[in-house]
Amino acid sequence: MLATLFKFEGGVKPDSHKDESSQAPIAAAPVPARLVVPLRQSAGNAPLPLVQPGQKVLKGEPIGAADGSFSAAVHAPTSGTVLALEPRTLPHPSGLSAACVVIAPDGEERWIERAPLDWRSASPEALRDRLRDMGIVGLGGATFPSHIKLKPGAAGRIETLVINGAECEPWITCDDRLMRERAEGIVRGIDILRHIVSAGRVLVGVEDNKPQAVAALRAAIAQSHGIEVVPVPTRYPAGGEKQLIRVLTGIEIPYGRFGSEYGVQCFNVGTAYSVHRAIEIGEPLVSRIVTVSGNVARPGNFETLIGTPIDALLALVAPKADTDRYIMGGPMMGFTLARTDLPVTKAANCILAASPALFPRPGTEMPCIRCGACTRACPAELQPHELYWFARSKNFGKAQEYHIFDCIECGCCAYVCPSNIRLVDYYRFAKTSMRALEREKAAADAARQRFEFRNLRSEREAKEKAERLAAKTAAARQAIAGGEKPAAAAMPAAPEQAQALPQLDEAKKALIAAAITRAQAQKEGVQPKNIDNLAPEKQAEIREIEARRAQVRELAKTPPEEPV
Amino acid sequence: MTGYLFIVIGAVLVNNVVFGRVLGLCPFMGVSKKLETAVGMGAATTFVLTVASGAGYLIDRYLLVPNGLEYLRTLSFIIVIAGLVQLTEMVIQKTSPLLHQVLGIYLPLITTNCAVLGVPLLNIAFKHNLLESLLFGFGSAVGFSLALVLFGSLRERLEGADVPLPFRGTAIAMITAGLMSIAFMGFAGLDKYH
Amino acid sequence: MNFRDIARNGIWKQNTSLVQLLGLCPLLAVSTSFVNGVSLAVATIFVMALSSGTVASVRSFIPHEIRIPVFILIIAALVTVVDLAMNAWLHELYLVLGIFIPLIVVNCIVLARVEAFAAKNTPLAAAWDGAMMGVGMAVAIAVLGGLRELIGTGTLFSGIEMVIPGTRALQVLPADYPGFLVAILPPGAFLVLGFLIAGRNWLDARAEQRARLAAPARTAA
Amino acid sequence: MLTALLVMAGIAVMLGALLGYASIRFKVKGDPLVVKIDAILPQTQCGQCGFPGCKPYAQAIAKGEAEINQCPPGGEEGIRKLADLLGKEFKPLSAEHGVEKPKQVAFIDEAACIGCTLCTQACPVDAIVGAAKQMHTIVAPLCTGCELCVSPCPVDCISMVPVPETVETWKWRYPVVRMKAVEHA
Amino acid sequence: MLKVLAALIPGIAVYVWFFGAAILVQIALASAAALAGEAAMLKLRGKPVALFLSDGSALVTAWLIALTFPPIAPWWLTVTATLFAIVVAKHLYGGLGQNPFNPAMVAFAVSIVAFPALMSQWPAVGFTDFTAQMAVVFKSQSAQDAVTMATPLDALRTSLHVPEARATVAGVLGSHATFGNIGGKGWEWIALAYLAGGLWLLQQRIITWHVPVAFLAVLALIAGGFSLANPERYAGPVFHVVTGGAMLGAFFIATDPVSGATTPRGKLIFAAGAALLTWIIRSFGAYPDGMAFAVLLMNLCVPLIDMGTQPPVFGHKGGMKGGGRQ
Amino acid sequence: MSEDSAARASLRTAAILTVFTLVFTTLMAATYRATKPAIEASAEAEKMKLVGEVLPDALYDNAPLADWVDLAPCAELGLAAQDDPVRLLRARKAGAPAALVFEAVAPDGYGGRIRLILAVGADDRLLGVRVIGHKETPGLGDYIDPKKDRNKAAPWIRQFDAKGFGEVPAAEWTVKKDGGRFDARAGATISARAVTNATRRALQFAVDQRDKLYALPAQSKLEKEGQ
Ligand SMILES: Cc1cc2nc3c(=O)[nH]c(=O)nc-3n(C[C@H](O)[C@H](O)[C@H](O)COP(=O)(O)O)c2cc1C
Ligand SMILES: Cc1cc2nc3c(=O)[nH]c(=O)nc-3n(C[C@H](O)[C@H](O)[C@H](O)COP(=O)(O)O)c2cc1C
Ligand SMILES: Cc1cc2nc3c(=O)[nH]c(=O)nc-3n(C[C@H](O)[C@H](O)[C@H](O)COP(=O)(O)O)c2cc1C
Ligand SMILES: Cc1cc2nc3c(=O)[nH]c(=O)nc-3n(C[C@H](O)[C@H](O)[C@H](O)CO)c2cc1C
Ligand code: SF4
Ligand code: SF4
Ligand code: SF4
Ligand code: SF4
Ligand code: FES
Repeated sequence: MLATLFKFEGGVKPDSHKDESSQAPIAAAPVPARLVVPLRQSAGNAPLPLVQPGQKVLKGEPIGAADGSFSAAVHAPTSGTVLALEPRTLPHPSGLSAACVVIAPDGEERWIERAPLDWRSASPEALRDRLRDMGIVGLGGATFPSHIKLKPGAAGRIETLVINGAECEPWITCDDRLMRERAEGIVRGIDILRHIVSAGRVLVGVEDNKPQAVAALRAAIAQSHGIEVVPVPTRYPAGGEKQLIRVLTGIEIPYGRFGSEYGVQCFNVGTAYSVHRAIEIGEPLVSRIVTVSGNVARPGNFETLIGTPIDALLALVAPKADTDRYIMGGPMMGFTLARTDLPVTKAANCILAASPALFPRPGTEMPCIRCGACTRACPAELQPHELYWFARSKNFGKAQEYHIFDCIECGCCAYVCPSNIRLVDYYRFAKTSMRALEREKAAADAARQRFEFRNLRSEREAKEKAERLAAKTAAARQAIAGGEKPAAAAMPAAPEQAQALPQLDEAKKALIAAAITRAQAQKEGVQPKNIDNLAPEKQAEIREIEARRAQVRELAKTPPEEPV
Repeated sequence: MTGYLFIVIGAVLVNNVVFGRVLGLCPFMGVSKKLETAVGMGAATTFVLTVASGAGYLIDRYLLVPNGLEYLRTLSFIIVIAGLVQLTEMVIQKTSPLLHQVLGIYLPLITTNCAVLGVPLLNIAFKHNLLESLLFGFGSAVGFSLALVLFGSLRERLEGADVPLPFRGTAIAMITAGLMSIAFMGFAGLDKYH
Repeated sequence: MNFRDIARNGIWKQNTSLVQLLGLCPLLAVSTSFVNGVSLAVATIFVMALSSGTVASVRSFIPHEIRIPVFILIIAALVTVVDLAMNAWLHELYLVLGIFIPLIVVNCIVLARVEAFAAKNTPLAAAWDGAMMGVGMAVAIAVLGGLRELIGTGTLFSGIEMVIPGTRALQVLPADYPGFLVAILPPGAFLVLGFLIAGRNWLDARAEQRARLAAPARTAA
Repeated sequence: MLTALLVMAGIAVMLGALLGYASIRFKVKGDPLVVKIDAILPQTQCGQCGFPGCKPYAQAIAKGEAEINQCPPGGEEGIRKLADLLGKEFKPLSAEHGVEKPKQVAFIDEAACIGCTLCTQACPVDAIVGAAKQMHTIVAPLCTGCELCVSPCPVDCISMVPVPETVETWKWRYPVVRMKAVEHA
Repeated sequence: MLKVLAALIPGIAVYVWFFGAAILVQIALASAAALAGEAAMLKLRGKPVALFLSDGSALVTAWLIALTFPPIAPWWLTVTATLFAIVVAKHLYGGLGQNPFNPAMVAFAVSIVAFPALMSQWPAVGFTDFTAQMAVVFKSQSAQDAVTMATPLDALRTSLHVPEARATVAGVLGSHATFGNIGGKGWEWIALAYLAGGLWLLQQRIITWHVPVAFLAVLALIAGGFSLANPERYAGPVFHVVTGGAMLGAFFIATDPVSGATTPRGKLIFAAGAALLTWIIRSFGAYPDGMAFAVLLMNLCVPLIDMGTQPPVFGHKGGMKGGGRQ
Repeated sequence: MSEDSAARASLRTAAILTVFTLVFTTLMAATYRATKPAIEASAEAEKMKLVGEVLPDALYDNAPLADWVDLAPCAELGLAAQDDPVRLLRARKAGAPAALVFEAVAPDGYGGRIRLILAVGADDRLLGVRVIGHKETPGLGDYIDPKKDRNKAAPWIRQFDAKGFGEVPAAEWTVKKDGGRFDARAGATISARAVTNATRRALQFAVDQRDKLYALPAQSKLEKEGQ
């Protein structure tokens, strides 16, 4: 029974601070006055909205439908009225907003009809579709739509399922409490997942600092065969998917490859639990357990409806007076929230109140002295200082050569850096910039292709037209020879015009003229909208642009393009 | 035998063309911003410089000296070098378009690399025979390539450094070259008989 | 481009030694002393002015594909003339400057200027441009040579007797100045030139900043 | 003297013949430089550089007929890359060719569109769909923001709108290191 | 950095015991020059002066300069060299962490090239009188044979230099009554004290084993091989390891994280290369101790070494590590 | 393009290039002609200046540059077999032997070979020695060259002036450090030792071969003994 464990390189051991919030049982957070449910809550395509403002919705009613297969549905967390469908600020480091459904709860918590599915007789496809429509996404942090991860990969079959109960980040205990209190649901969820991929064995990895969770899980699987609960050494980031798979199976999955290609797949315990709810009870994912801890009087875990304002959660735990900021996620990977009136999402596993004493701001950033501490700590076995050097100088090509995309942004390097460098921020900057550059490059390449294609086409068309014309002239010559005198052939000097003009005939000209007058009339109303209230510089700029457009118009005319 | 070895060691390390003889500096400064280009330039120069050394020797020995035309050395050498460069370019283009793509833009620059003229002239000054000329030319070219590649790799790294503004770019590159030159002085004495 | 612009271009804006970084070998190798440096620079000025002028006069007869060989031919011939002349009349200096006289041929500035300017301008302008580019180099090499000599040995104008018989070098620093040998060796050449380039950058940046500060004031006035 | 002339003439004849022959025999066909330059240009095909598209501009740069700072959509970044490739000095965007603007896409006011197809003909990348006499629409992901469709429209129903930043396209800002107050003014 | 300074103290103590207190004055001179140069550059560059001065890196550079220079070097030489190290070799590259060359070794190399005589002027054994030493340091009284002598390395090289002299290693080292028979009287003990400090640094995880072990092992191996083949011409491994800058270099100089290689394999290559070059320069070159040049030459190669020795990244190791449980 | 027109184009460019070449070669050749006498005079003056360094003008009245014999390379002059022959000049006053002027090499300098020129009077005493080429460390070993010697009043190399084996026996003709009579700068004995020993060997050579050397016809070659 005792499994041989593998090791992953690097990692750190910060103070765990789990006891603060792991004592109290999971409590239900009350339904707030307003729920703001972002439409996009998973990786992949944003769901398509299904509701209109004013519409009444039931709890669990879909409000966004999955857009294609790489997407997951979103549901109303409670019953009530849709107030708006509008962009709202998201709990995201960018502080940007995106489409959200705002719901005024009616307090009745009326469910839609919940239909359990007999999963033992259902096909894997049906189950995967069901998970997609139930909005099941990874609750371990990446919110990756789970149904996609359940597709067999290149390896043909997913042999091993790894269930991630490691919860390696300090302070967070939502998975711990879930495992202690709802182990049975988790195990049933595991059974379903296992059925879908027909996995041979299941390894549940739990860090060895959570003995109660291990005991509870072991008790719950007493009957199930082939599920093994494996305590793994407590070392951040043992809960990282790749690290956990490495520790439990010895398999290393490189960046850009999926576990399924190696016959192994990893799910968070919370995900497993929500799979159980979705299939066996018919409940879509409308709530999650959130740890609220840190500098607060009553830390704990709360079953929270998606869309609940963070403020409402904070009200339950009474933050202390010296709290200076709030962190979403753990202290290692989380980010500081700009505001606290933002909604809880499926990704939100933890809210931490930070005080200077508990979470001291990192010291002054000093230059990197290439001491190598970060290299020793990096679980991805990268050379963080080199990545930093290149990211800092925006030498992205080099950063990529040093595998910046293999970085899992775990923060170990920054944690150990004696120079207090916020290394991960540089990596995120570099990665997002590179992605943007890649997008631009791809767009430019596509544009070049389309442009070249278009040039080819117009060349071909011009040639064809010339041929047609030649044929016609020849015919006309013959006709002349025959004594007739067609009108078109009379002007060989400008044959194309002669051909083209009559085609752009009177009817169309009239139409255009009419449209122009109509548009002119419209513009009276439209134009002021643009130019009204503009600063003089802005107007100057517009004039300038107009002037340039005129120039460009001239240029655009140069290629011998003919209106057809 | 050791004499030939010392010629090569001397040309590569002790009196490195760039750091010791101070030749070939324009390409050294100009095409060392990236490691990749440095390698390309090094390879191209090695070929041309070696052949130019041999050709210079032959011209001097069999055309100029017998006719008392030493004053035409500069002119005949440079013309031959220019032709050689052109020829190299054509040959490479013909035999390996890929290599040509990589080296293409550097080849013409070689004509104005004064090491390519300087080394054959030094060969004459040092009274080298044909083999010695070839070795000296090859060694100098290897020394040039070595300097160029090391410098290129350093400059790539320097790009990330927070160099004070007036020193950004060529000034710090010069200073780096100076320090490299000091480091190369460590090889002093290695080309002597013991 | 008028003659003043050409001069400013050659001496400051496009200074071959400090900005374009061309013709570095003679600049660094021969600047061990003020006199050596300036002597070579004078020879270079001569070659540049004449070769630019010549190329500009005959360029219409030169087919494109042998343009470079012909330019080189012209330059090489002029260099040989200088070489022979120095050998005859400034023999000592000739021995000191060594292979750097023939190397004026490949001095990239000469060819670069011939290609970039002389091939497109009138003979007079071309000659002036060549001369001014040479003067730019002369200024740089004079400063460089002066500094290296001063730091390296504490003297100035050593070797002047080779050019102007009867004169003597100037002992600027105290006679017991130990002499910072590195300055005269190749590393010193690189280092001092690095500082000169930085100094030029700094002056330019300062001038630009001043201009920026002054510009609004002028428009206001 | 005579030998001098003979020797040099010999060298010259050989070399001249060789080079003359080579210049024809090995005429360079495609210029790899143009491809490299074109790869850097943003392919907006807007003509602001003064050339009918990016490729012609690339050719002009390769021939040394155009400066590297004439492409506003490419911006400073593009100029820097060109300078790098060609070993030239960086210079700021030439003002006469325009200013760097945030990326934008065209938007057709569909109510006003009369379906004249003039914009479809102007669009260099076929980013406008719609048949004659029917309403036209911009396929936003394909639109390069070149503005060429704006002026041909007889009813001025096309406007340019900036592409908004979304959570997906958002970039982390460059980390700003705070060190104690900078000590000199 | 403070730990690095602390680790140097045993070596300094033994140094004072054998060669007198002049070295303390040199350390003070170098430290003052380094701090002044650092402060001036920081101020010019608009960086927080106090913050950066307190990191101690300038002091490490200064101490290493003082320890590698002759203790009776004239004061102006120590000061100028230190300023050169801090200003040119460090701050022109952006200061701490960004210099490609080891600043202390730049100072050494520049000085020995510029002032070979002054840099090979070591106090003769027994010349430990402090006032007399100070007279040489400050009055720039040119040191005479009475007060100076060649270091063992210098003596060895000079004597072996002349083929006609038919000198042998044993002859040179043994004939000088003033040399111990290992690394030269006193030198061995200083080297051992550096070794102790270095081991402490290792234990403190400030440095890793790669550089010192590779450096000393390669140096000993080459020296051993050659001295076996020709003991008259080549000195033995023990001599090479405990003499000159070898021990200081192995633990304190080649380990400089900033200018050295950073990958484990890279560190091995870096140190092995430095050892090889040190031996070559000592045995055949013009300068008495090759350590400084060897380190600088390897500094040149660091970008290439680091590039070539990138360790494989998680998951990119070619085949699956472990490959699953049995 | 056809092979034919390619050939024609080649001819054309070749012709143009040839014309240019001829024109400029003529220019060079003319300059060469014009400068040749001056260059030869300069070279001669240069050599005479060197000779003048070690041999006072008053001591001779012939043209030593024309009165030469070539010596095969020999160890006494520090030369190896593959070296070029040494040209030895003979100064005569009123036809009588006055001095021998020749080059020698000290092979064991600190930086390699040190080239010397020596003048040995008819009385077997050194008239002067000068270093004409060396690679000694500047600032350290280069005091052997009087131009670099800081002691301008009595440069180190002048201590050989007017010395012969009569004044300093051959056994003591070395540096003090080696038990000889000649000074050397502390810290740079190697250079001094090399030069001193080389002068001893060269002087010995001149003394031994004196009569034969003066007797040989001008512009002839002295073969190595035993050959
Ligand atoms: C674009 C993309 C496509 C993916 N496709 C698959 C897939 O086909 N199969 C799969 O098992 N996982 C797939 N994944 C999931 C990842 O391998 C990984 O499990 C997920 O990102 C969770 O990562 P985490 O460790 O950061 O939470 C995909 C991820 C991305 C970003
Ligand atoms: C550094 C790091 C630490 C992580 N720690 C945990 C963890 O402790 N528990 C967890 O369930 N997921 C953790 N994750 C997320 C997992 O990589 C992975 O996304 C998740 O286990 C996949 O399951 P899911 O798709 O069900 O979320 C971590 C990810 C990273 C990058
Ligand atoms: C870099 C360097 C260069 C040296 N150059 C010379 C030199 O050119 N000539 C010389 O005689 N000694 C030179 N020496 C000194 C010798 O190595 C040796 O110490 C000295 O000649 C012997 O000392 P002594 O002259 O006091 O006996 C140099 C030493 C060093 C370190
Ligand atoms: C283990 C260790 C070794 C060091 N060795 C040197 C050294 O050899 N030379 C030096 O100038 N600084 C040394 N330093 C200090 C520091 O790294 C150096 O000043 C930087 O090169 C300045 O950027 C060392 C620091 C440490 C931690
Ligand atoms: S831990 Fe920090 S200081 Fe050390 S190498 Fe990494 S980034 Fe640099
Ligand atoms: S954040 Fe990236 S680089 Fe840093 S330790 Fe984690 S994986 Fe390595
Ligand atoms: S200005 Fe427009 S057409 Fe010209 S290169 Fe730039 S994007 Fe292309
Ligand atoms: S739709 Fe308009 S702006 Fe967009 S690419 Fe086409 S022509 Fe340009
Ligand atoms: S002058 Fe340009 S390479 Fe030498």
